[in-house]
Amino acid sequence: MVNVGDMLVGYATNEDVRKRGASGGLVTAVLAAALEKGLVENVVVMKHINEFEAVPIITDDVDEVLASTGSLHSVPVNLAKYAMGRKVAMPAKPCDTQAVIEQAKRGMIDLDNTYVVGLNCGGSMHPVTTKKMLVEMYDIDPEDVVGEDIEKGKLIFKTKNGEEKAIAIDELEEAGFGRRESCRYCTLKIPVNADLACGNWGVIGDKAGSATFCQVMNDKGVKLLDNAIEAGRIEVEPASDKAIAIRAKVNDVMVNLGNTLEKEIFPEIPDEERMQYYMEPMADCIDCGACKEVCPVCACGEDSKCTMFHSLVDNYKMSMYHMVRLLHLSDSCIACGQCSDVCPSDIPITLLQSSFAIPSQRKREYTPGMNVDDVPPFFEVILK
Amino acid sequence: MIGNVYQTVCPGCNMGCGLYIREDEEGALAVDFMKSSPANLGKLCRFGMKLAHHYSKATSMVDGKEASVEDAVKAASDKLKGADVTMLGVGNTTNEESLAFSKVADALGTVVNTGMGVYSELPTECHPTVGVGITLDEIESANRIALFVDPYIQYPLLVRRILAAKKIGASVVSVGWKDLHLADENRYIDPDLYESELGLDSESVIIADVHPNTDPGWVKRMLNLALKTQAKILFMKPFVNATGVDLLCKGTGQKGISEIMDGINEGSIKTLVTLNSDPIELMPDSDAAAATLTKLDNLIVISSRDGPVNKMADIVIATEPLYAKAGSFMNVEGLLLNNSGESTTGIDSMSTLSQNLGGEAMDYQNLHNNVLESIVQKYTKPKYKELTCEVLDIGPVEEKGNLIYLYNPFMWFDQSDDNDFVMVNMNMVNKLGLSKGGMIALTSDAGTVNMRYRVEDMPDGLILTAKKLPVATEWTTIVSTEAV
Amino acid sequence: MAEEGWEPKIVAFCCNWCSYGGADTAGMGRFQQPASTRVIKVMCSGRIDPLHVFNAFLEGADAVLVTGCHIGDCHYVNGNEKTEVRYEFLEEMLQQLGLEPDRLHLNWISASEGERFANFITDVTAKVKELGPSPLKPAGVK
Amino acid sequence: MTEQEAITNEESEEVRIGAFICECGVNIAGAVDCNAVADYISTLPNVVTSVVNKYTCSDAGQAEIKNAIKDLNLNRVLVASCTPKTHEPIFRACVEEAGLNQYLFEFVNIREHCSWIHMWEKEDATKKAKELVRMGVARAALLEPLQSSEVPVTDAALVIGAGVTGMQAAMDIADMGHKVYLVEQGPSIGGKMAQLDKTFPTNDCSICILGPKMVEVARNENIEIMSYSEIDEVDGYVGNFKVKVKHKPRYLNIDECTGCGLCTEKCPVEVPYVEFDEGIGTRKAIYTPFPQAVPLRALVDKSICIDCGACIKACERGAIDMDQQETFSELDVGVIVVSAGFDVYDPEPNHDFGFGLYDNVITTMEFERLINASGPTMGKVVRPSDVKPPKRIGFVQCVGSRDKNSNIYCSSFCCMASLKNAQLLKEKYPDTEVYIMYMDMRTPFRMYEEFYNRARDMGIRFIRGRPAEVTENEDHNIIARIEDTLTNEIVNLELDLMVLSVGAVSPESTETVRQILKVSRAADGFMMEAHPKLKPVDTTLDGIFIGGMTQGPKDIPYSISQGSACAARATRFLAQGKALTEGITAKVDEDICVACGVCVPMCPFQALSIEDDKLKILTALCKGCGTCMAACPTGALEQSHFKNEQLLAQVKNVFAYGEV
Repeated sequence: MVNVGDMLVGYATNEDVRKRGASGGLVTAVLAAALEKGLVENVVVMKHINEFEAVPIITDDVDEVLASTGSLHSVPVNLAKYAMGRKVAMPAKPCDTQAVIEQAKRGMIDLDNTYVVGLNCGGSMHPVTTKKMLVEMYDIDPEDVVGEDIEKGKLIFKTKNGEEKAIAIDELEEAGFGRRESCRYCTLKIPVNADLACGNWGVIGDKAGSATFCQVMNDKGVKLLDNAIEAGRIEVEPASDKAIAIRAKVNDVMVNLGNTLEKEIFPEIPDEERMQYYMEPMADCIDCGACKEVCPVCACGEDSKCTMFHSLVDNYKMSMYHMVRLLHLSDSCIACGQCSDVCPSDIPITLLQSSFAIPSQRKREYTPGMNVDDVPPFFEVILK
Repeated sequence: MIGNVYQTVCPGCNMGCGLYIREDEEGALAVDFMKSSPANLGKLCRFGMKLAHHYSKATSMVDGKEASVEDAVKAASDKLKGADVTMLGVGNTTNEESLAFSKVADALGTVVNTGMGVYSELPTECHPTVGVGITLDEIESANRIALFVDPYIQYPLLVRRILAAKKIGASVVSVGWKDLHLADENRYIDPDLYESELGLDSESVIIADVHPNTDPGWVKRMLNLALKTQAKILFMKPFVNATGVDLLCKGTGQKGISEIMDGINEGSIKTLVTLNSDPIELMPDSDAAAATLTKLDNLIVISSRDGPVNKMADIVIATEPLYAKAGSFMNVEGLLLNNSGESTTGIDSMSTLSQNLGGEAMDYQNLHNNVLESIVQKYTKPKYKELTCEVLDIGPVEEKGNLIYLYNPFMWFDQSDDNDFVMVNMNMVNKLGLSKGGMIALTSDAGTVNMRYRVEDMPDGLILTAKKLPVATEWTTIVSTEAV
Repeated sequence: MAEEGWEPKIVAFCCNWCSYGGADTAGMGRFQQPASTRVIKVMCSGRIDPLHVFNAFLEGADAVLVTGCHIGDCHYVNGNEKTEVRYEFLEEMLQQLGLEPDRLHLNWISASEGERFANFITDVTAKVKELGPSPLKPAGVK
Repeated sequence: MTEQEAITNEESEEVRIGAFICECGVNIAGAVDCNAVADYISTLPNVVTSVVNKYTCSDAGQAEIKNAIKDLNLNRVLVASCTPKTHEPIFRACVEEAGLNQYLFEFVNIREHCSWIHMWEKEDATKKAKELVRMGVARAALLEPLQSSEVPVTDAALVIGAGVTGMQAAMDIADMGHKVYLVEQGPSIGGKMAQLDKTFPTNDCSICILGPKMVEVARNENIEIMSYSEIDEVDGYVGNFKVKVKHKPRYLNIDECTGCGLCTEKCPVEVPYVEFDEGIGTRKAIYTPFPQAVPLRALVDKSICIDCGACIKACERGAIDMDQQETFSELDVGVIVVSAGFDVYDPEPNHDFGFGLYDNVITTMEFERLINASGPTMGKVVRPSDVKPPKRIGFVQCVGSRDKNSNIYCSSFCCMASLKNAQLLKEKYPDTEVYIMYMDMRTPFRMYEEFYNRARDMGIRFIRGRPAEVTENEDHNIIARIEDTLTNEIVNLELDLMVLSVGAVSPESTETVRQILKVSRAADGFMMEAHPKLKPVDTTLDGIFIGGMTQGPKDIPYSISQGSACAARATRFLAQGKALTEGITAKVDEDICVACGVCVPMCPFQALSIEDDKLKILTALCKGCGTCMAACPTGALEQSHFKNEQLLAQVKNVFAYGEV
């Protein structure tokens, strides 16, 4: 059967799932099989509402799993928190996977009960900005869009009448559209920390668009694929060296893009202006707590140090809530961008968190969410 | 799917913030972010984030005992037949339910009061301007914004709109009660100087608000300012469907909620029916309001939420929670927002009630179409209307107290929030010798309360509160202050 | 530069076994110090939570001192080693935030090093006087 | 405040604080205007009474507190005076006697931390005192009653180090009827004293007074001697120490071996005997430490043994077992006495006074072995260079003591040791010239001064000065160039032999034991006592006591008295059979704790564990240090008596709006 480290190309045996899938429908088939054969009790999937809207649901119904196929670039949600306390399989972007592992480090998720089917991710977009972009840059009516993809640095939209339009990502991002800011400087494009790492990068020749490249990362990955093969839901074959090389090249291109954009996005702030740089945006905070609520790495309940010892009555020059969170997350923030997305005062929280977390993590050569055995440095106990 | 996910609109104010409500297997609720919602991009304020605690389910009651909704409707019908009934529906529910409520009013030969007494004191050609505001996107393109509300506390999702405007060069002047971080100027000037001092023109936007306790004179002053400076004006309102209800009940004699309470006190109102509107929560002095309601012969409450008025009602017709209702809302800019829920218990109850009273039957679909035709004119949503009336006579200016309510969503539902403090400035701290981290004692003829205080930059002598206080009798009250 | 006669206010967290003892020994030795510092006793430097340090700065401290036993002397085996890890994060964060580095200090002082404690307080007070009031100090706080 | 919080506040009764500002005679009142402080404090919330008294710790002062508690039904007491280190137990007992839980007491230090360090800034000192007491009042209002828990005490003691101090401690405890484990890292008990020839001030022969004691220790059935063994691990707390002892292999069965010495004769390998004879004498690969050794058993030095098997053949009892392994034993003890002894200062590294460069410069220990009758030279003092008896001998004092580049402390015994050795030389070789080069002759105790006069009468010449330069001439004599500060002359002294009177240092082995036991270390490297005057043999760890040289340089009489002192202090726990542990421990709020487990590895005492999604705290093991609280992200873990809100109340009250 399949072994750890295998590089495979495969597709869903069910023709409909294969056709509706972004590229072969393998991920959906694996998730459906996992549920069908009792490997897991539930599956976290995105319930489609329209092309730009889907909501994460937890299901035990195979049909709902099959209905959720197709990649969604403009529904930027982190799925980690939906896997808590359940025996579950889930599709996961690299930042979802990182969050799952960070929650596992904090005892909130049992990795043995969580099957993570990783998806390559070139970056996600905000639904409302995407609709505005379609009108202003692509001259397409959002209602007509049936699919989208990121390939070779271009964002491609497919419309009902079979037409395809592609514009370069950096051109879009210069005009203020394109991917969310945290996705631009993200450098984890292939979820090597998941059980399986699937995507369409490296699917070439006649299979392009109708098969999924899948790298088996660990034993749970083997179980997922063997289970799906036994269920007759998927067919796989080893990927050609050329396919593997192309996948690696695409990944390098995206990672380098991330590194170069990081330099542009993070400003060099002279020391004396630094305090003002942070205080200014944070002064508009209305203390709603959404950034803590949505943070997929935070394991605290409603009461935690950042809320219990913070009160609006103090009216300090900087909020205790933010200072405690800046410190607690400096070793665990995975820059998934959720907090910026939900901040009602449009404070670039992810940018601020990252400007603390990235230097702190780099200095300690520590990347959160990659290996459940890495103790977050803040809790490192050096017993000389 | 395990549990349920509803797409709904936050009932905190008429900004129209879309969100998901997740219901897990045991029925526990949680808020989730709906990033595709145009008004707020999924973002929520403090009240929105705490909605899981808001939707406390109501239970149908007849004369203090639990009953089925059918029995409650039957009991209500008997009580209402031939009675002189006053009906209150401020717009805390869907358009369809509000329309059904007004159909019941037709059957009873009366009208639905939206509690906004302001309308009956304004010439009708001003109504559309007060009813439907400019679009939220237009705030972002204004060149100057005059704030007569505190967006951080009262209508928080305005903050990002104003910041967006500032990013492309707009200037912001706050004429509220305390310095706002996003304001370039904070002017506590005499209201008569607004026109000359605030430097507004046709590219400017005035943001004010209207609520049941607003002084009509104040609204006229706002309208005059807009008239004289040609500035556009946006009236925020504290109820999710205030705009929809205003359009649905247009032209009917609008009694203000204080007017209704006075009527009850004078004995001219004997029977009151409310739809998702709790006078005890809505009036500045909850205890006084509760005392007034005891004078009613019949108090019938149709509500999806459990609240203090439910406990006093003779009959409670409990409808499904707001997020689960089939229906639509209209936000301040006239945008129609739909719930994804399909439950119609509220509508069916009112349909039965209406028939029992000789009125017409109704179902969700025809109500919905009616809404589309009457207030949405078949997909051309209502637009902001430039002011055309001449300058209004403001009339006598009420003398203001020094304890001022900063109305916000928590206050309209009297829902606890960890805002357990009042705001004062440093001069008051030094004058009274308040100790840091200590308390300030506020005394009015309604009693004394010790509150923690937060130091703000604001005019001398004023005390602001974002939480209802037992000492406050009006929306501004005169209190004496000393250190505890 | 702060206006003349301005005295900084410094919060010092001292561990019961060593640095608090060091402060005592400084007293016993009559090592005179500026009256700028207020000592708060904790059982071990490991108890000092970044939360307390942030609260001290936000309440108006011009400098915060984290002190404890020398490495290897901790009464609770390795409390001070954990303090070192947390202090590193704290220092990086406050520096990234733009707070002058001289406003936060870590110093291991044993119960017998009275003079060292006194000199430490004197040096920090002088440095902070140079820097002036902390940018995080709320208005009207003395 | 949510409703729920409002209810709990009403329930807890009204806080009534009594503040007692102490003048401590002039110590505090000298710089702090105590009345102004008391007046200011009386204006603070919750303060019911605020009084000043001259000496709060006096009986009268304590009586005033007790009366105030009763009359004004105070439920919190605050005393602003000196350091809690010495006086907190006194005041805690005082409030407890008046019926108030001892942890409802707040101590503010306005002497060492205020009046004594701002003696000439009266205004600043008073302002600071007011603020310190204000901080104390804020914390006092939030204090909660606590119970210190009682733990049973295992009726056994462990004594580490069987030198003269350890033996004394072991015998005293044993005589009081308690089991003692006496662990000694060397092959025999007796310690350094066994190497000495005579002991001052009575000059009686060292082994003659030590030997009988060693035998007495061996015969005491309450004492179990574990020789050639080291402490490997110590866990637990007072009354319940778990000790792991490593028994180093002797490569022979200790029960079979009788110490007859046959094996030693046959052993072909011979090396300098450094451990006992300072390298002057020699020993074999298999040897018995010294004739009077207890236990009188041999041992094999595997590093030089060539496995020739000669000893195996020679041993009639077949006791030798070359592949013997080290063994461990687990001891349960209630108390621990540490008397791990000392090493002499090693002048080798910086070649003090030519040591290591010139043959005829030796240390006191080497001299002791030379002059010792059972030593390698049978008591004949000879020069190392030509093994001839020296005619002119000089003793240099304060080597490695009272010296900035080595140790600044005075080792206290070296003056008397040199006087003794000088007298022995004069007695043995009357015509030798004996010089003592000194800075100050320190002879503090009974018969010491007479000893000093006797030395002078015997013609021993004292030179007030130490060699500035030491050189060697061709026949290895030592030329010492000294400035005699009494006569202001430069003296060039030619000596046949120069003895460096070396001081004491804390040995490596003690440092390891110290870190295992977690006893704090003093600046001079020795173990640190809880309080120099009031608790000389206690440590800050309940149930662990230190005595003898391990606590600092001292002579034999002082060491023996500290041995008895340790026994007395330790046996208190054994006699009572129970011990009170500190009431300050960790507590967790179950509703807030999410069982993320981040705190568990923080606890060095293994008091925390996650069991079925809940944090479990073993309060008996918890020492109340608080490192787990600072790690807990939710704030669910709280340290009683040092809760976050209590600490933050102090932080917030450092500052105020108005001037004090």
